[in-house]
Amino acid sequence: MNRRLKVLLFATAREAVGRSRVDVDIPKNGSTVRQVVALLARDYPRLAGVLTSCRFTRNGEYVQGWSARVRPGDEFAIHPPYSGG
Amino acid sequence: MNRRLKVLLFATAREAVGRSRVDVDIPKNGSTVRQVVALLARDYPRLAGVLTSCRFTRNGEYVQGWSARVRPGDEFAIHPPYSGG
Amino acid sequence: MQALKELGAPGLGGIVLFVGRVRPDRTRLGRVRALTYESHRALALEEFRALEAEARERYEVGRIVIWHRIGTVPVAEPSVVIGAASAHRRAAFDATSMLIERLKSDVPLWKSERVRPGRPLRRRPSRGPARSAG
Amino acid sequence: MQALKELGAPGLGGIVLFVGRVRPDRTRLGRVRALTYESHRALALEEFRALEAEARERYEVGRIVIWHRIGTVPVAEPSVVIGAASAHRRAAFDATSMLIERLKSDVPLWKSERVRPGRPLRRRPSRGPARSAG
Repeated sequence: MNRRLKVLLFATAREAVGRSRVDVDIPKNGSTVRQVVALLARDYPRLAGVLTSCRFTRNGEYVQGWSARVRPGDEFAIHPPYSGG
Repeated sequence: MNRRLKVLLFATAREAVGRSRVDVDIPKNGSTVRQVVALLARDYPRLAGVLTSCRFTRNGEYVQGWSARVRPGDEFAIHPPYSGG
Repeated sequence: MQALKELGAPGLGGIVLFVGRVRPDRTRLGRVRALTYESHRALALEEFRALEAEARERYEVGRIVIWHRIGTVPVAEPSVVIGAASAHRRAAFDATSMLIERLKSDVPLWKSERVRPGRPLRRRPSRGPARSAG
Repeated sequence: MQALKELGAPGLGGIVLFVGRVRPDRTRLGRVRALTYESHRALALEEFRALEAEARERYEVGRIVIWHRIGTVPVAEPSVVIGAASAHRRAAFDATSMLIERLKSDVPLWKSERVRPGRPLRRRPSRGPARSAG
């Protein structure tokens, strides 16, 4: 049973973690965004300050609210404020 | 004594006259724009309908009002509405 | 394109370019195949200088390009190119937009249409088996 | 330029192009010599499609180009090109302006600075007659 959540990190979030991808284990029936973010902030303390200004996506869709659910096998991404152009 | 006024014609004004330049004789102490325009409308009847929507320049400056004076040796130009771009 | 090179001064982050091209419009006389432009040359160049000065005064722009073809311009080719480079893109947009509007209203330039007369639609008299019309 | 060619559909009289280039800004760490861009690629392309659809819905535009470099872009080179072609120039200006604003706020793209560390200003110890500093 796959319980792995794939987390993509960009820009300052990537720099805070030192990698562009980490995998986190979550319960097989899923987890909330709030729980995933708390987990990441615990494991990567430098990420904590960055997370407050980030948007999140799940499988390529923006996540609405901290209570949204993610499930094993999902791709969860952390987007610091955009700065293209 | 030069009494020639050089008149440049553009676009529909040129087409009405069939030439891009005509010279008209004016009194040696000059003439008003009104008089010059009347002279041209008389000599080139097809020009008359065009003149009402035209701007005029004298030696590269826009002429303000029909009472402005032109003098022999001047370059007088007839500008139909602009349509560049 | 040459205009982009001329606008490419270091330090100017935003370049806005407007390119106006001859459209194959339909007219009463047929479809436009080219436009012919004429100008009161000395005065047009003077107006270009004045417009450039005004754009600089109103907007924080660096380089400016104003370019207009004279003579016959075939359909789909550019007749006018206007561009502005600035540190901040808003100024470049505003300056370019102002310059093309004012070029059309204030600069002694005139276009006239060169059209391809419409051919009447008719069948050729046919003999024998049907063939596609030429 | 490629973007101009792609915008060059017949019948579209006005083309507006925005080119954003890397500026040699000063930062606390020195002068920027390049920017490195990264993206959430699949999502960025999806946003490009959505922005293009929105521009078409809001403005009477024909062709649209949205292009952004990823990776390292040296100073003075373009990082982003946006363009719109339309029959009427106002729509092309509005669409291009909207697209660059929204690209900056809505598309998962990030820049990071690559700087040349500032060298401290100092005289070399001189011996003999004064020479210009290297």
